[in-house]
Amino acid sequence: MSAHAAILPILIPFAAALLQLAGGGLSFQRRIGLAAALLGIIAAAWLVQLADGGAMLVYALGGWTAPFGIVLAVDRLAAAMSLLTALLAGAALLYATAGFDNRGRHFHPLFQLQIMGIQGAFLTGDLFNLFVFFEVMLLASYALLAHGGGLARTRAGLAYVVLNLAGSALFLIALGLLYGTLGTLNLADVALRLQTLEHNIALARLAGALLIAVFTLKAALLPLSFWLPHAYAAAGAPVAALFVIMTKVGIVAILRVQAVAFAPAAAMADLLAGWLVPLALATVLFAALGALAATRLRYFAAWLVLASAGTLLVAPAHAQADITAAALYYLFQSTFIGAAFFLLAELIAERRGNVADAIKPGPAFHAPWLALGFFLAAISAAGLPPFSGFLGKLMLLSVLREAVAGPAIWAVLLTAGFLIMAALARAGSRLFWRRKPDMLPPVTPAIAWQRSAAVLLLVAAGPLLALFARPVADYASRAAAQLHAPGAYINGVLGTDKHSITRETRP
Amino acid sequence: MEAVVAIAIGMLTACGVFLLLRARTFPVVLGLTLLSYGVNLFLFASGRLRLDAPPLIQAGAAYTDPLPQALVLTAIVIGFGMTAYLLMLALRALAESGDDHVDGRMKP
Amino acid sequence: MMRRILPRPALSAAIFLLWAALANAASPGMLLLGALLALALPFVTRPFWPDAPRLARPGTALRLAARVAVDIVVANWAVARRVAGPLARLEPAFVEVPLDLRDPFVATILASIVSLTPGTVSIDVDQERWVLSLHALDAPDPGALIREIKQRYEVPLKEIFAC
Amino acid sequence: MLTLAIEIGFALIGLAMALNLWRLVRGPDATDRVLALDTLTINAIALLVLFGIRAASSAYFEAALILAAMGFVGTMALCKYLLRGDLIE
Amino acid sequence: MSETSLLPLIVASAFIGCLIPALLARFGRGMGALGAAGVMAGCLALLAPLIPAVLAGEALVTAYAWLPGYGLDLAFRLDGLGLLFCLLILGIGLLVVLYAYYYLPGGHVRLPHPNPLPHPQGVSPPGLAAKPLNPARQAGEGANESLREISNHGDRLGRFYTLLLLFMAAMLGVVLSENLLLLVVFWEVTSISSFLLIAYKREQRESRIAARMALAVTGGGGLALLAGVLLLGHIAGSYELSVVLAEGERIREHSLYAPMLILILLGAFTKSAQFPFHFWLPNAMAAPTPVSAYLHSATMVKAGVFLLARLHPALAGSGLWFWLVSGVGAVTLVYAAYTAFHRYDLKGLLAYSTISHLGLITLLFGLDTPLSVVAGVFHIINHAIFKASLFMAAGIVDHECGTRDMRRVNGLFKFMPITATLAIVAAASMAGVPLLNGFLSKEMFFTETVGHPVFEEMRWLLPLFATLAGMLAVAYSSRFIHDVFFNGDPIDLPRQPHEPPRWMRAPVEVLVVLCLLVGIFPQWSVAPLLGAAAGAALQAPLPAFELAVWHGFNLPFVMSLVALAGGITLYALRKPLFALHDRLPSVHAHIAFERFYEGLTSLAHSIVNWLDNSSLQRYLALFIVFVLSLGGWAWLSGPPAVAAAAYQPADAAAFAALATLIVGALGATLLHRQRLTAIVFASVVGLVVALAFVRFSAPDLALTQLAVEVVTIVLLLLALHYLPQTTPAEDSGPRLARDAALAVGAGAGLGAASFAMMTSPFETISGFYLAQSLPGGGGANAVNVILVDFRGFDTLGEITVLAMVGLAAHALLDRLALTAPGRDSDGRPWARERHPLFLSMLMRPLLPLALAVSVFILLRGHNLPGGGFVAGLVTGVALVLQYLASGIDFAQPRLPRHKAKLLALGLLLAGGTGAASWLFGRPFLTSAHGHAALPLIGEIELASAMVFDLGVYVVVVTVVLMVLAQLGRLSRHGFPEKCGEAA
Amino acid sequence: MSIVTEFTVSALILLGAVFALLGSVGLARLPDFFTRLHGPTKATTLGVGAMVLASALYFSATQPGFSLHEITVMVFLFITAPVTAHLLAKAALHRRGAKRREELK
Ligand code: NA
Ligand code: NA
Repeated sequence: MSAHAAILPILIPFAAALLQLAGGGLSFQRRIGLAAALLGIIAAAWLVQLADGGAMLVYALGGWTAPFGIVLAVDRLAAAMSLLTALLAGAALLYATAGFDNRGRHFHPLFQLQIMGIQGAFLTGDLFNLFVFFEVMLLASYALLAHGGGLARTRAGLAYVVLNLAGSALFLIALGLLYGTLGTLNLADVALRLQTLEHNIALARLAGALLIAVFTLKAALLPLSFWLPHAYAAAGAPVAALFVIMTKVGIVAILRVQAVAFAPAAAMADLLAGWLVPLALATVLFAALGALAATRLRYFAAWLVLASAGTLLVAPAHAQADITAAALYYLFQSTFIGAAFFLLAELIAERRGNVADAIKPGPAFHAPWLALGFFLAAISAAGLPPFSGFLGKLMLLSVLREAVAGPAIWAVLLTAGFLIMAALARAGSRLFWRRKPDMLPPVTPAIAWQRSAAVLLLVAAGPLLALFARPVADYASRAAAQLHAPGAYINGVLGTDKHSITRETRP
Repeated sequence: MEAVVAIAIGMLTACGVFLLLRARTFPVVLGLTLLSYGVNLFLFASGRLRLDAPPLIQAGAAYTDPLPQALVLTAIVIGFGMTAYLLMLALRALAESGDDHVDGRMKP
Repeated sequence: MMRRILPRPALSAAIFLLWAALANAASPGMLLLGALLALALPFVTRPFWPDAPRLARPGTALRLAARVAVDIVVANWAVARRVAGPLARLEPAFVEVPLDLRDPFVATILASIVSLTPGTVSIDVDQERWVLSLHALDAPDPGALIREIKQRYEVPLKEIFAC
Repeated sequence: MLTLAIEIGFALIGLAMALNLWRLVRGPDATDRVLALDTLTINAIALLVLFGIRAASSAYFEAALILAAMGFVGTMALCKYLLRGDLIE
Repeated sequence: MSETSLLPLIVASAFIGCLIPALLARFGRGMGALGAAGVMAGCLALLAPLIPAVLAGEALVTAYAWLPGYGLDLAFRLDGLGLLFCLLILGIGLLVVLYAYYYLPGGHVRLPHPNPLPHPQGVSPPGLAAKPLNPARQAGEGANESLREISNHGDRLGRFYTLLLLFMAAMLGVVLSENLLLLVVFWEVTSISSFLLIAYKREQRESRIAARMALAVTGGGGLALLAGVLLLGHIAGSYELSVVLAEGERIREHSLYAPMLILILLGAFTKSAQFPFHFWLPNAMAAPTPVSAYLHSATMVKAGVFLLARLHPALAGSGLWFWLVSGVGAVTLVYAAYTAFHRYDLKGLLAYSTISHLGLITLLFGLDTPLSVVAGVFHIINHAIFKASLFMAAGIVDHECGTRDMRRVNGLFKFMPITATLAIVAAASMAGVPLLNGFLSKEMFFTETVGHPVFEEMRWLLPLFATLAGMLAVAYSSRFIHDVFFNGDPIDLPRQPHEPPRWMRAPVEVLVVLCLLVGIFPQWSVAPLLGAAAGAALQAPLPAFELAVWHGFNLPFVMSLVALAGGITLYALRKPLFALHDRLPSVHAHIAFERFYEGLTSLAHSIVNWLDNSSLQRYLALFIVFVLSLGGWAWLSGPPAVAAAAYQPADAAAFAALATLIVGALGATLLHRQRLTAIVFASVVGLVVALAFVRFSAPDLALTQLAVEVVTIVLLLLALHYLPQTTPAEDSGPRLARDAALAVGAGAGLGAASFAMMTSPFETISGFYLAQSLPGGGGANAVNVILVDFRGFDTLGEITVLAMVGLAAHALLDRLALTAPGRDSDGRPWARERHPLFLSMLMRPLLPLALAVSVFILLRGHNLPGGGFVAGLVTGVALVLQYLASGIDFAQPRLPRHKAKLLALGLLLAGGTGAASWLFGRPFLTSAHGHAALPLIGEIELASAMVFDLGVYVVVVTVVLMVLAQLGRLSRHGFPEKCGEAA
Repeated sequence: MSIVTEFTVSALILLGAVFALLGSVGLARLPDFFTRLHGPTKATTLGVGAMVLASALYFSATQPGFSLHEITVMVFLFITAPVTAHLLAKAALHRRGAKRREELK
């Protein structure tokens, strides 16, 4: 069975979606969904364990080996992202089963297919297959974004959809160019070909740049980041929570493409140099300003997601194992905390009547556990000790100390951290402390156990990832080391007789 | 022939991009349609142009590159799905805001 | 019994012929498959054609088909000449043909034939008055046209479908 | 002989399609444009058939068949739109 | 268990102990206090066994790995300095717990309540019921609220102790850290917990602002400290103090020394409220007095000077250190003393005096002589003791009088003689009166100012300055004594003051006794601790010094006398001085901070809104600009392409097709405002593209393109029915020009790239597919075999996308109501006939025929152009025609109802064949194919991939139907007006 | 392929092309929509029909077995051409009639 482990994180949600489509009422769909989420977590955890053996897990779909067939190529990074997705999805789904899933049609199958898309994007080793899973992921996200209805969602959805459709077109152009110059679509093979490319270098560079442009759109790099706050803030809380992983899909794609294919090739090595770090830093500052200016908590959460995306985008340009390792830890923790924020925002909003999540004085409400959860999440999000947010920042600052742009990166990350801390203090103070005595809080039922459990799981990630920082960071280091040793990746995917792949010259 | 196809691709892209930048949902959809024609042609062209050599295996025949064709097929179908979705979303925006502006703004 | 297996024999035949043509009558296997489809598809699609008329005179139908085929070529020649010739001499007209038949499907077939053949295009079948409206490219004598259509096509059609 | 006939055929069909295009641009009414589009489609079928004969390949046939079918449906949809606005009611 | 492992245990039990008061508080106020005290006592007990070794000069170090890869370890260190602080933290902490038990409201409630009227004792306030509210809700809510209020109070005291303990734990962590990064961790936790403590009275705006201000300053300083520590660790090669403290030489010579020092000092100065970062501290007095006594005198603000002492061996010894530290300390010392003198608020006076004393300590560390360090450490002790007692005394005054305004509070000696005596003694210590502890360290300071090596030229300057500072200290101390306890009678006090409860005064008594003990018997009481602490701070043998009350009649003693006399004179002249001061403009830090914050926020707001105007058009334009720039740079910076391949000659047909395509594309673009016309033109483009696919040997693509296009047109028309028929002319000229430029750029770019690509040779793997199509995939149509076999996984994903479009149709359009226009764009009413007879009649026989065609296309796809997609679309289109011809009422009931199930079936057929290969131990989607010989029929080729294709077929048909059904239903919800010309 | 076949095929091709062209000439040249409708409806349909027939003949002659599938295209065109014309005419009539009625109001 372990031979098939690599594909389970993709097939489990797919099968669950089929069952959910095939019949049963909402409660049946919930049961299936939660069971699939649990199975998905188990499968992904198993995958992490298998991948941590150090050897690539290569799964040749249809028995067709790379580069001819599509292969799933699972290394430590892919496995970790798979587990992260499964965990996040589990929490978001648990939250959604408390009633959000009933606010529109087909929530459950769409949710499972969204998981399938994200998992596929992380696990596949083929660039066109990556495109397909991007589309699976995106269409599901379009539909989930609209779930629950309302003009705000439609409005944000339009911008999100159109922009991503333009991105998909660009993705195809990039893939066309890549195939048209290298004659292959498998990432390992692309990497291999790039290393020995003699002519068509300019076109290959163009292809690489366009590919990166696509990924930066998903990762919300600054001039392409405006969609994110609107879309994430408009989405329903559990949907937004799941969306947090989607910027990471772009970031991990950049990391992987850069580490495996571009950095080792002389013609491509400078593709991210010079522009990515400044834009990433601008993104961080922009997000920090956005957080400062945010008037609603869910927007605030979205800005936090953007800030963490910008922070992470500092890493790929360096193509350095230690920086990647630190970035991975940061990625893990910022995903959970970002997601927690969206859920908390909704729970808080429900308790504040018409004021909802607006960051202004509202009715007094008594929810000490909610306040505590918000406080813990806020500490993590602001990068304050002792939780994972601080450790992530510490690790990044520490490894970026000697980077070329080190002082600038430090200055921006610290300044942004300061602004976010100030903004969070203000938001928390207004939401929880500043009360309008003449407003009575709405009568809200106790928080359903599914919702509390989901929030607890996500918020607990901050302390837990701090407590177990060493194993997580060590795993991240191993993953980064593996990522930045592309030879092993190429050998793993293509086998040792990779130079005997039959190629023919066309036209 | 390459130049002809390149001009066609450029033309479709330019028209698609121009329409994509309009302020109403309908031209945007139309622009995406044109753009995806251009993109599909481009993706197809990555296997180079070949006349009268369809990839249908017969003895002793010459074939064009089948892989980009398969990719374009996938791209066409996905593009169709996306267009359908966008149109439905545009209708929903129309129903909710009373206007067909891409920013979903309410009809004044 | 026969009716139950072959609710629409003509349709089944058409399907089989279509299949055979598509497959270039290639292999026995394909023809068998065509036969299966000829049996199955009318069943599957029966709800979509609940009130199909019965083909009473297949022979007459074939004869009519042959006549129409010839008429098409002749009509086209006429149209082609007029199109290429001087336009001033054309006398286009809207014409109404009162119908004797009362079946909508058969009326449709008549309208189709009329569109394909003598320099006319059907525009409307009025099911209240049972009148077929036409546009003629060049109709110096509308009365003759009406007579010709009724004689040449409507009468055989009424026979064929026994209506 | 056949080659020549095919070449002449191409030229005539090409001319026909140019005329269709002219009508398409010219209009004046939507019905004229739809009719021009429909005719263009049918002429394209002829073009495909000619290509098939020239290449001695039957691989063009399916395209011709589908083109005929799809051209028809497209025209129907446009007509229905012009008549009722609502295609499906 | 070894002794050193007690260190982490102390910190851990402090952190875990935080929870105890919160848990115990529900059993009563006393239990909470008891719990807190218990935790502190427990920590002290754990500390006790270590004291002898530390006093003997040992440094106990222990370490556990936390994040070793990044130098962050749970490494603890207990040396003299740490011990001193531990004792201060725990000792004063215990006193504060006791004090707070009496100070914080219990029997009488002073806490404002969310409701406008405070209503003690769980009685529903009458004012609430008078409000015009929903009465039903009111009844339940009112009672509920008051219950909640009671429990709130219990909770709040529990919470108070919890936060206090949290703060204490963090403080212990700071002073016990061996690892500098760990120190930063605890450092920031003190900022966070003090934020919560300052905001304890969260209903008051001043409290909230003060808390945020404190967090901004100290937390921000913490970020600087983090940066500095990271640099320091980099320079020293380790974050362990044992290493860092021994590397002073190398550190000072490193090129990063200056930035590192500045960053670390930023951390220290902000925490210790040094000028110009001092402003948060007076505002933090919004906190309850126990908090002020603990945080703002004894502990947290001392963290900054602790850090100066801690890192002294590593950082000090440079000119930069001297000038920065002593300069900032000196300015703070005098400025704050001056300000303290002019305060009316009792706590304000104490706050500024605290700042001043912190300045003094900073100055001492800055002077950077061994003895000045000793003096600095000594003053830390002394200040903690007398200032804590003074804060508590001030709290008692506040508690008893209901105000701390010194203009109203007068002559309290009559009302509370014991408390007054205690406060007077403590204040005298603050003033530096002999026989009290404050005198000793101040005299050491004076001694150090005399003959400091740096000021060789102007040896009088430093002593003069010190004397001036001493005078100011005496002046405000005098004011504290005279203005509160004497100076006539109290004016209009809210309460009648008297002595506080016995045990509330006890902490003050203890501290004042300590003042005296240290002041009179320094050698006996404090010398061992001071020696150990100073030794740890210096990391060098202690200088010779003598702790004695009397050092003879020397210059420092003269300076003390001058300061005393001058200070009292100053106080005597207070009235003109105050009048002068009142004329100076005053700055209220919390207002300024809030203004600054609001300004920053609105600046952020305008920047964000300026960049992001919520316009999709801008997003897209930026995206295109970004792509063009990045792509252009990447391409042009590479070596120029070498076009090597022979071109395919273009024939007349190609040019004609190009011309047609351009007409179609330009027509659609230029006429896009007439939407229907644009659709017609766009269809021309689709037609040409399909023809091009045929021409370039891609029949499958042509089929798919044609089928997709017609469905797309149907969808566009369906949508256009509801959308406006024309696009308004709303784009400005510059906008159009910009978009045209972007369009031309994109078109030219992609066109050029495609030309370069097509004309250059490349090596491809695609020969494999052609070679393996028949033997490996069992099909002659290589494209189809790729789709269903070699790359079947893509196809699975693709039909998943399609399936979701179907689901989204339900999800998006369900219950959506759209009003269809009753007339077309030219204002005509629609035709009356809903379903043209001709069409509906003809479509009936056509359906089975079309189905036969689609089955044919499906079956042959594996070998010839066709396959599941095209077949599915043909079937879909045939069914679309049924909708078109006969309407939804006719078609819908005749089609399968459970479309979601059909989708599942299709996906299952495709995915299930994939999973079936598992049964044979093969990977997902492994296909099988073979020849079956059937009687009569002969040999036919079967491939499992055909089942996969069938799944594709089912999904495509279903999705087309789902989308159409939903779009077709829209008008149902619209107005009934739409019924043709009759209307 | 025999000369006779080749001639027949060539003739059918030319005939078809001429008819198709004439249909399109009509579409371009005739003065109003209803007269324009006739050309494509008949001439073009027949022209394409002739070409399809040529193809059937050609492939039947040059390749093993009959080539009948082209016939399906022809039959389809002949079935659909009247429907197209009918509905277009209906649409045109409606657009004029409705406009005229509007003007009268
Ligand atoms: Na006629
Ligand atoms: Na016709």
